[in-house]
Amino acid sequence: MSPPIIAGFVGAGLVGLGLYALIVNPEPLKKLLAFNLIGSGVFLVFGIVARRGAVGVFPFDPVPQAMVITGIVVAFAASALAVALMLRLAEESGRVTLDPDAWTKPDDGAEGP
Amino acid sequence: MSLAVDLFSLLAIGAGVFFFLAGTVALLRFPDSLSRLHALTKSDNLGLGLVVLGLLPRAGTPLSALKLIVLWGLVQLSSASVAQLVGAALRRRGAAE
Amino acid sequence: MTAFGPIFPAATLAVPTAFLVAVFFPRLRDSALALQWVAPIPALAAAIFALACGPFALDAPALKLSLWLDLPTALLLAVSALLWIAVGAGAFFDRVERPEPRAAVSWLLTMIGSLGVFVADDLLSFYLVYALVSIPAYGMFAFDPSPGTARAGRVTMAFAILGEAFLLFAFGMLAAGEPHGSLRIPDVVAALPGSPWRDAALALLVAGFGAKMGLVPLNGWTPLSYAATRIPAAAVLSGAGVKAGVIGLIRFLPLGVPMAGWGEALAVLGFATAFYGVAIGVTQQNPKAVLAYSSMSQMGVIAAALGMALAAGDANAPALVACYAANHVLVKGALFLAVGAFAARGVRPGAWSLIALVLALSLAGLPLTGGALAKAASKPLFGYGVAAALAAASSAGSALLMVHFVSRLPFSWRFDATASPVRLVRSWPWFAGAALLLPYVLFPLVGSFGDALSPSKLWDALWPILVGGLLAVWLARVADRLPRIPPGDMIVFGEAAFDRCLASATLFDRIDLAFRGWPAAGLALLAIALALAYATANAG
Amino acid sequence: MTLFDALDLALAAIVLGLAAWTIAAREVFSAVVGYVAYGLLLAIVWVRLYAPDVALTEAAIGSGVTGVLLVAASTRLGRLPKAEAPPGAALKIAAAALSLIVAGLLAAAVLYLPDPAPSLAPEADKDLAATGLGNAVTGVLIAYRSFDTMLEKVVLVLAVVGVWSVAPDRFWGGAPAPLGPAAPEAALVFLARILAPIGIVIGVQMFWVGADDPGGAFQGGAILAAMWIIVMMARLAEPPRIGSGWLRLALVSGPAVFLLVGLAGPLMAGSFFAFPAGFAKPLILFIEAFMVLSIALTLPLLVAGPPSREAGP
Amino acid sequence: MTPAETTTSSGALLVLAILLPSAGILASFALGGRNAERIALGSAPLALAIALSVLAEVWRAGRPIVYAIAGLSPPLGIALRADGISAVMLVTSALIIPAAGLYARAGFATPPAERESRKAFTFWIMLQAISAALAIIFVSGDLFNLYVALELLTFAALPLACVEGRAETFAAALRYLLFALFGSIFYLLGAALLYGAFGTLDIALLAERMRPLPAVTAAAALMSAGLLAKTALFPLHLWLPPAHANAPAPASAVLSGLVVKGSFFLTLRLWFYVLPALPAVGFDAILGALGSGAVVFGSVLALMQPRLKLLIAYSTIAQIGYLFLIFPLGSGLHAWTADGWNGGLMQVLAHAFAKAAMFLAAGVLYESLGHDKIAKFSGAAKAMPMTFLTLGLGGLSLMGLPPSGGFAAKWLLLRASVASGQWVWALVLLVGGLLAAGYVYRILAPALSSDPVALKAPPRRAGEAIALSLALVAVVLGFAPESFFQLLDIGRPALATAGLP
Repeated sequence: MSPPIIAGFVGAGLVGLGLYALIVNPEPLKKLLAFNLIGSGVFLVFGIVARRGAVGVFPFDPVPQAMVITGIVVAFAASALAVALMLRLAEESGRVTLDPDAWTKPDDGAEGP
Repeated sequence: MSLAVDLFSLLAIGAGVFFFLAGTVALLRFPDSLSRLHALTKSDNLGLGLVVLGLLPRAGTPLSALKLIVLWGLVQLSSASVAQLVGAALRRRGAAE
Repeated sequence: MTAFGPIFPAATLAVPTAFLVAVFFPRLRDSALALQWVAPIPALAAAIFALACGPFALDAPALKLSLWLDLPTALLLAVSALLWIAVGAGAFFDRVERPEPRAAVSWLLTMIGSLGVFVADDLLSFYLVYALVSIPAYGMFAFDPSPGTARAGRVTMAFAILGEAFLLFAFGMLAAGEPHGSLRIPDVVAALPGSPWRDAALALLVAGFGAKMGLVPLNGWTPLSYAATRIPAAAVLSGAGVKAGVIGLIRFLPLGVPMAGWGEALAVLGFATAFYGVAIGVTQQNPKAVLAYSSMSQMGVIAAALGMALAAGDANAPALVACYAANHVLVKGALFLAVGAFAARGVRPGAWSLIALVLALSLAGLPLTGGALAKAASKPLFGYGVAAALAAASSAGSALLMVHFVSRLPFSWRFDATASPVRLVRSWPWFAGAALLLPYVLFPLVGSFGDALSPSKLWDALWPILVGGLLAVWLARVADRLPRIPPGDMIVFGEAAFDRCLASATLFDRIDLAFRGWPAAGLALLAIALALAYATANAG
Repeated sequence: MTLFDALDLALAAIVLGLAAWTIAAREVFSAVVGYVAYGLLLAIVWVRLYAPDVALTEAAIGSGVTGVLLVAASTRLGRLPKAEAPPGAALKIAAAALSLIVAGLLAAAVLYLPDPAPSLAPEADKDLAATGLGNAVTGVLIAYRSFDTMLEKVVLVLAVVGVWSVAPDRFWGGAPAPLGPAAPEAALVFLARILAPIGIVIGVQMFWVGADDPGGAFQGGAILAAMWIIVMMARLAEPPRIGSGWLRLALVSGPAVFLLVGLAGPLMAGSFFAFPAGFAKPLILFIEAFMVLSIALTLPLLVAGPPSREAGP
Repeated sequence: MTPAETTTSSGALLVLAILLPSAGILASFALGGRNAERIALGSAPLALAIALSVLAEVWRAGRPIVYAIAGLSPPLGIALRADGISAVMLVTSALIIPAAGLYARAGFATPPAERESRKAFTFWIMLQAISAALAIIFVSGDLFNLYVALELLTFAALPLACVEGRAETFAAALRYLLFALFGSIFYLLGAALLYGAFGTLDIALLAERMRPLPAVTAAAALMSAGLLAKTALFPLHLWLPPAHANAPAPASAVLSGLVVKGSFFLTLRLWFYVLPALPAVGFDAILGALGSGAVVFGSVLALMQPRLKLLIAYSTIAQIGYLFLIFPLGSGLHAWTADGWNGGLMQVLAHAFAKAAMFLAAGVLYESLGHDKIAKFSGAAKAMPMTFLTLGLGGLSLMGLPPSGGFAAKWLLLRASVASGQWVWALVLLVGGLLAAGYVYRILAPALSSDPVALKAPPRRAGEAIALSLALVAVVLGFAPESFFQLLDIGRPALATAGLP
């Protein structure tokens, strides 16, 4: 079992775990954690691809690794945005929820154009 | 000569690993957080120190040897202060209860 | 065809459009409204030109527009244009009684459509103008809502949109059936008999145009609509507007290729409508509703005639049918004006009743009236068998219905939306006269007087009237024992069914609530991914 | 099965176990702590995959800075009442089943990737000489796929605007809330005082060697960012006012310089984002220097969140 | 497209199309204050000029124009490619975004008292960000580059959705963000697998090297699913109605008219440009079925919405459904494929303009009435005829009645479905039209009455005019000449999916 194969299973496992949590876990912050788990699983797939791309003297294919670095930064930015939203939502409404009717209000039309 | 060095490294690293193991066991077995903290900080610092010590002769260049020592120092610093922080946190919680 | 020929059909659409644009400019608005009766004049000119110098065409690929005028279309265009001019002049010239600009907009849009259907020669232009003659008419209900008009508008729009949908589907099949990708109506219709979608296309065409003509069971909207609209609107809609369906059948049925099955089916449908209209019509109190049912019945006769022609593969039916329909345009227009006139005059109409009776019976083919000529023109289509008998019976039926109508006229004032502009009230006898005489000008184009005015023919035309008259007398006896059928008869059930559909929509609301929940949506996402994976995995 | 295989398997098991624990943990806070530990172990996995650059980034950003962000969030959100009940058993089973199938599909897809695997390593190395760089990853980031990197910097700027944009109107232009309590632990202050200078040196060095060895603008910037975060947590420094012109300028300097050099490409080297032969390396280091600055400022600001104090005079 | 292909003449335009708005973002951020608005509006004409010249160049060349960034052609480098649809979409967004911007000047100007305001700063930067992201999505030829663009688009759309800063907008934005992340991570995973299989993410190269592999299967499925989630295709629409209905009118116009089209555009690229060589069976039926579901479902729900903006949002869900009929009707090598393709793209354009117009009109309506409850519209049309004319014309296109782009689209799709004997899609088109007529009627019918109505404020003439002009574009699209469809066909891969016999 070479590291890439093991990592392949780890990546797949992380994606699976993350998906399950993302779907069933009602707390937004935990959904965000799940998203980060899936993300690292996806990055592992890139890593495997990079490692498999080892030819001759080159131990890895640099292109996928570069993509992962870009991806990690983007994922962090997304997490920061989500956290900011959750905290503000908590301030405004006292509860952070994705409950479908959280946004539907009595249609008094009392909302910005 | 080299045999002696190898032997030394082996002993040092072995001892270090032992201390790490001890610390981990303590982490798992000890009843409350403070005692866990107590065991962990001691044994891990010692363990890491021994491992570094064992690696020093194997470091190719003086620079990398220096790096190892700096590394050890940094870990000392962080683990010491983190232990402080955790302890303080525990005390606060204790006060809260 | 002469060089400046194409100008006319182009102007047919361009001039009313120009008026429409003018209405949007406050400075031009007043004069545009006052003069809007001028808008249909180019159409009239175009029609006369076509009748005089033979058919001609116009292609404007840039606008994806191609126009065509021949004898049948020109006949109908001419009389429709006349009706629009006359009623428009009466309704708009006087600034006191003039409808508000928005009503004028829908009036002009409907006019463009109503005139356009007679000249449009490719599927897309036809669909456009057909939509214009159906949809904007809503404005004639919308601007003064009482419960009645609101309902009438809703129902009318529902049928209009339904008809549009049928036609769009049918046109799609026609276009697909034409091998060379042409969209000209003659080409697609020529390809229809051989097309794989022949039957479906024919069914949808009949349904689509039938909805406009009010063939059963798509008839429910007509009485509501005419009872609710103002007199001028009712006159043009029932006179000219309905003919969009007629011209549709004339142009899209593959006449000339015998199609026994479809022809007879259409004929049966037509006669059924003809008699159904009479049967329900005689139970109606509102003269406008009576006229609506008579329109229905007349359209039924036309459908039957076209059905017989389709069965026989009779290629020169269009002209004859057009002549019959042209008469209906004029008479029906004049009759609606009569309702307005009587409503204004009150219960003591005096001599007007006689004019009204003659005019009304002209629909039934009273000898020496224009109607008699129209009947004579349609006669050959029915041949001599059962169809001929049924045609005669339908004449008797319309005679009956028309007598009932005239008997209801003095009570017009009791009903909503029967007020009419002063000019139209004053001048309606002239319209009546024109309606009675104009067919004498048009008839020579399709038949010969000598034949039509022979004593035998006169008798053929007369006896159904007498029968109808006798029936009317009997009807007057049993009048109070007749059932009171609500205007629009079956539509009541239609509306009930519709409401039930609306109620079932809450089911969708529940589904939406489920999928607005996160878990369901997440599962759906995974399920879709797996389904797509399955699809891509088992490669062909 | 060699020792390394055993270690790899053990590592894999621990990583998956920690992930599962993160999901199962009832308290959000403990879940987050689990996630941070998970991130550090993941960095080791990356080393095993011969991806030191990624390992550094994962440790610094994926685990470190993200960890701070999530810990802060969990302490504030943990107190809230549970908003929704978890879905029913049937739904859970369905979710588990589908997730399992997807994971299986993914594993199969990875296992059956074609052999020999396609690779751009040779091409990348061939052109690397022209840039004068030694680290191929840096080469890809700054030279071959520089367009991606520049856009990704723009994404970071947008993220900053996005985070700021949720602030109440009255705080616009003001500073985010402090990262630590009014009276921070002495130990933390001590740590910050000692660690920050060393960390800064390490960060700069990592960026500098990044041209040839593992490291680079991202990793260096991330470490500098971490240092600033620690300093702010120890209240040795406060988050800056978002209205400050200098801050704005510094935040965009990375992408802006990158974009300008890219625009100048046609003049210098005949194509957008191309570097003139021979002059490439200094130009790349020039760009990276500003990127380090931007990253070192952006990440802490994203952690600090929207302004929550009135903008002073 | 050959792998050897490198920069064609005037390919540089493509880079400029992306860098102009990107530079605008950075400049607006650095200079701040009122400059954001000035830069956003000032650069708009330039962006339009670039888009138009791209269009002209593609038309002149008759083949896609290409630019290999840094002179490195794929696989190592990134290539930008503009074909017919890229050019047309570029122009579309270069028209709609400035329209929304001009409309927004009233609501999103920096208050005179302040140096810089949150709403203005956010709005004007994000508006430029959307045009940058869309520009990349329309011209980029590299799947990872497109991933960055997708995230750019999400990060730009999100603050627009909650710029009002009320609790429900935050909740809506949070749903939007989390679901969008769900989608983009799937897309990224697919990209990883494709790279692992073929060693490149360049669309043209992938199309050449494409062959059935487990990795490709997984990649196709995951990427499509992710993109569908971002397109809010039923039943993945949970985020759209709250986000679009609670955003301010100009934002809703851009979100509903353009942003959802971005991920749809990538779905097109994926199936028609990357995977066509893949012998897949039934994927088109699946997408078509989902689209049909969206049409029926979205329309019925639109019929039931009490508020105008919610109605329009649900109608967006329905109209998105039509787009996906392009997969069963526009794929394959048949006489009718061209009709299906042109119809689908015409629907993209018609809906973009019609929907943007309707949201802007709804905004004017809200400002003047102080609410957007449909039940209380009676008589409003008399007070603000231009606004209701806009709603009417937009509705015309949604219903698919002539003359309108909506009709042209419907007509082409209908022809394709009849000619291909796939009746069910034709049925969907007709039912969708009827239902659309229903909800448009719901908006207009009460408003047309002559009842008196009290306006809080007279309608903003400028806003009305902008909305109306967009609606008119949607109508004029109905007269698109043959050459327009030839333009759409430039660069359409001749090799079509083997999805159909």
